[in-house]
Amino acid sequence: MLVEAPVEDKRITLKEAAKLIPDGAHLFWGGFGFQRPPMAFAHELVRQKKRNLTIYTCGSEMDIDILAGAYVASRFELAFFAIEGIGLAPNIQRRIREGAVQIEDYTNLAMALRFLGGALGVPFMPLKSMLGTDLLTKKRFREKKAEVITCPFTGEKVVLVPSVRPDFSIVHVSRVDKEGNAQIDGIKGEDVEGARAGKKVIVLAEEIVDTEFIRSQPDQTAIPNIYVDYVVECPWGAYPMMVYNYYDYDLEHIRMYYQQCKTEEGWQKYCEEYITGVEDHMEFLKKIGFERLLKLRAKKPFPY
Amino acid sequence: MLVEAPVEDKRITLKEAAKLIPDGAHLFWGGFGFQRPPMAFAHELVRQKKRNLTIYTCGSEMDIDILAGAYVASRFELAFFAIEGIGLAPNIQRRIREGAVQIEDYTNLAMALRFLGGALGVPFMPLKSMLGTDLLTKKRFREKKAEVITCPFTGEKVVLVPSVRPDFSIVHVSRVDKEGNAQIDGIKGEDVEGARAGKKVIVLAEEIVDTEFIRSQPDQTAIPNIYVDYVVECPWGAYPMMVYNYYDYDLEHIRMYYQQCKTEEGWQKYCEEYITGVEDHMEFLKKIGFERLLKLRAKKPFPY
Amino acid sequence: MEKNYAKPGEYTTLELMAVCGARAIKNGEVVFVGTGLPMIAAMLAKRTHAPRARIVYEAGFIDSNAIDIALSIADSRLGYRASAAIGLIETLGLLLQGGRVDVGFVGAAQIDEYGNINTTYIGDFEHPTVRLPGSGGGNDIVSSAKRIVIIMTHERRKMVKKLDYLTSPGFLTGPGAREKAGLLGGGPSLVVTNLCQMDFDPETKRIRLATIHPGVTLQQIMENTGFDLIIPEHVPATEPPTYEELAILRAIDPYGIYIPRPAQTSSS
Amino acid sequence: MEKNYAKPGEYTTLELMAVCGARAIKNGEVVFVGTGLPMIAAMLAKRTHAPRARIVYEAGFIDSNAIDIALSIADSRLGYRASAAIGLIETLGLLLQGGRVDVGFVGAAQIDEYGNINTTYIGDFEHPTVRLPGSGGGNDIVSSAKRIVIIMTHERRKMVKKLDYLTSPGFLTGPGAREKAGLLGGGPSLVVTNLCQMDFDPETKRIRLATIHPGVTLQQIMENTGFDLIIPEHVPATEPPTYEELAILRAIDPYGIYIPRPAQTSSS
Repeated sequence: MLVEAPVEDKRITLKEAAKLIPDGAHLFWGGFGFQRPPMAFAHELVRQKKRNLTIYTCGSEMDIDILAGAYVASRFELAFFAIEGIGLAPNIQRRIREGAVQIEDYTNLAMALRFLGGALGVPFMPLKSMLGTDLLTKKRFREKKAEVITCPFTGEKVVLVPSVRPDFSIVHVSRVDKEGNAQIDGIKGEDVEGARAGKKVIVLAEEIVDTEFIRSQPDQTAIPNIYVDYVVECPWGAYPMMVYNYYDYDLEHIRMYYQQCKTEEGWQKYCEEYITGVEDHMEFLKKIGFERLLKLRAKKPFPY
Repeated sequence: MLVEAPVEDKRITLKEAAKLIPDGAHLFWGGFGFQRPPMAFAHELVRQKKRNLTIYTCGSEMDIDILAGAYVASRFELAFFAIEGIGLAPNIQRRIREGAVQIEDYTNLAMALRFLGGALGVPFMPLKSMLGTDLLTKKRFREKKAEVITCPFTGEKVVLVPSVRPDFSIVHVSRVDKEGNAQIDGIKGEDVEGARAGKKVIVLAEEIVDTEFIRSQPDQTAIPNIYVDYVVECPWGAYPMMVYNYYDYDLEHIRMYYQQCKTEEGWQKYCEEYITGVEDHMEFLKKIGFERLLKLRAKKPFPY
Repeated sequence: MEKNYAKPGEYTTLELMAVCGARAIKNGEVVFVGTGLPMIAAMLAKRTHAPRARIVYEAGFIDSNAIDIALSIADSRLGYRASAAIGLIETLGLLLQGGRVDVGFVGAAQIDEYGNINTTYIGDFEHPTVRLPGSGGGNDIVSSAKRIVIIMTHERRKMVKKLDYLTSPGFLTGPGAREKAGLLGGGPSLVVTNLCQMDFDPETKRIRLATIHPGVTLQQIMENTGFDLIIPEHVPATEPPTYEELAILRAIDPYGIYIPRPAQTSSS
Repeated sequence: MEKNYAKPGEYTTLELMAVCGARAIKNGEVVFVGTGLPMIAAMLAKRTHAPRARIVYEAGFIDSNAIDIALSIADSRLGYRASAAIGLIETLGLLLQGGRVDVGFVGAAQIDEYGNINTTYIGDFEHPTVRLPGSGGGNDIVSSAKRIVIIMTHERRKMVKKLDYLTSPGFLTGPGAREKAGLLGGGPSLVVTNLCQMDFDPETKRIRLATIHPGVTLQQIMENTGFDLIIPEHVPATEPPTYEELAILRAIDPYGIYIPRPAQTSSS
């Protein structure tokens, strides 16, 4: 007598997913450092010529440098950006000097808690960082950046940071079923909180798996379907960065990007060659080359 | 040249663990409902005649009813107690009438956030429950139970609940290595937060596993060794309640307990027979009987 | 397709209450339930008109597809084919307070005419007669779910003018009071008892009779209600269970853990 | 056992700095590091005098036992034989702000005489010359770890009287200022540069010269310091690396990713 629920299919293409983002939208941007950045999604936003986005993230790298370089994002609330271990993010530097990009600075913990607060439905979260520093007092575009209150229980000073509920959360995960139940291998960075903060949530994944696989081990689910609106299958979607248990970063490509983007002309050339000059993510991967990608695959038992 | 770190051995016996708890201590009490309560630890506290403990938990059942019945705990800050699906907790009822037990009432979310706040090192956490109700205003023994503030960002009302940093956290988990890295199968209840809230943390586990097993899958660790002070191997330590993937509850025993404890005499008889009258946890298990325990083992693919 | 309703005597009151609860769930909704009748109601809904309803249990089970009856909301049975098994902050904080729960089911030892709920004390706070289990997640659910279904026994001492203790917020003192208090959720929308179903008057936020169970009289309801119940001019009878609903219901709880079988409860 | 120190020319300044960093870690301590020199220092400490040190990387790797050099703090390499791989709130919130981190390593683009740190802007806030990476977890680490080791290059434009932007709190304006601000951690305890090691005067909380690296003159240090450095009467020379430390160090970073090999850097 049991009527089995038809599984809801939330799959769309990368192109369709990027089309959902209107100019001026506010986005939680997933991944942390070199780990699982939504690189393919950044490329597609550039291809579709999105403008004036506000990006919320803890620490991001080449992915948001591309968004700044292509004038897709004009505002960032974040804690850190660079091409870690290599140098400063070249495009963001240039766009800041031009006045095309503004940064509101927080700490990594403050940003992660702002996402948790948004996800929890409370308007702020307390923390003990930022006290006594310019992070508390110097503001770019937010009317209220942080407030210091006296704890009604202990009398100590506590910083309140405003919660974030962006229009969209964009996260790249290990695997997901078509209903949107996502697993994330290795570190989660701030993606667990960030994926729950957005009003709409787009999950990109290295692979789509059967829902019975997910449901046979429910304690492995990092993002349950209830939070998720759209699912995009996107293998090698973080390339040239890394995905735990899937593939390593392509250091040669990252270094080439860094060197080339030191000049505006170099960046334009990179963008034309690897982003706007290719039809879609699959064409980008083909351009990189199958053989090169295969060499980057994680070698068990190492997750890289 | 690599000098391998000698693995720190935090193992002690259940008896030694209970001896660490002084009379009057404040304890986070793990497990939720019928899932993974530190039942064996409750028994040992009774055997060692501990007195005047304050227990912090979300919702607990037969385990804390035993602590109240034996006059081990005199104060509780919690959200719920009962023998779920069966009836009211018989001993706590009686001890409240006697004046031997006092309860400070919160909600499940409030208690879980109080543990998170304690673990995070902030003196309070914000929430949107308790507003407009007697939970906010009626107090038993706390000087300050909760405070309503106006959010400096949105102007809305927010409840602040005081964080908890108890002297000890007591949690019963699936498995742990001797350094204290613990895995928890299935739901975590409030144990992830509670295990990080205590000044000292005692982890009881169904089994001790090799540290290399833990380290081969670091994303499965629910409680890393840094938080943990003592480890106790304690198979069937939640009996007659349940442990996900390990064993089901013994409904017959729970019902017997409930019926018998409706009277003080019945409770004294139960306590003498199953707790104070047996030497230790192993003798208790032998009294229950190997055959009976084996029948309760989880039957794959079911976690019960 | 015409519905094939069971006749009086072919179902128990508890079965009718479970069916009423199930019908309050729409397909695709996120439903927050506890053990007991609400669990049975949600399982019934998923097996009839709302296969895509996603059942959340506060212990941490999300989108549960349990096939066995659980005694505890933390019962491992609820993990069967769930989307996720996490913890309390996930369910009560991120899902519920985060605004993603459509309907929450709760019980009550007492309610008043604004749907405020007591599950903590009977008697005076300083010297109570009975200490009840407390809020648990009840206050959290009633504070933040978009709407609330209350399932309880209809007795005069339970439907009271003034609560002994206000555990979970209905409409508090009336229109606008929830908003003023800062509450996020929509408040109570339905009360299912053994005598009738009641909803809330949109103007006054007071409890209003909605449907009367087959075989029950208005007189009976009024005698068992301690506050002034709003009684509209026309009150329809509660739609009885269909044979299909009954068959599924009895398959869900074959041993009668929460709903004793008709044969076992001939007095009902 | 007598220590077998390397002679000048047998090691580079970066190697000496890594060794100084490693020696600042005690066995059993919880150490919060980022990529670069601090990572190498922590790995060296674990392989020499502090095998039970537990290294935490803010991305979520806890008690890491990496055998390969990572480029990013989120690098999968850091997950090798870790106790746990979780996330930012775990490391920066529960471990660090929760009071469980003994020593945190950070870099700095500028520091002032109270050990306050700038990693955000060079130049005026309204019209900066260079935009640096920002706080990342730096402010969190410096706010809440029990003590802080700063590793940086010793240049006059970096050791300044007044910071262009105060990103992470040293002793702020002096004794008592951290406590007054509400900060939890112990503040900076050691500054390791390419010229010397500096600590903080317990009375005034100002930076004080502690040891001078072999071959460096006091004159050189003063010329490269933009604030008034406290100089005690007797300043010992920095203990050079031992041959054992150097061998392990070079095995940790065999390709010279963070510490170019002596042969490659004959000018240093």
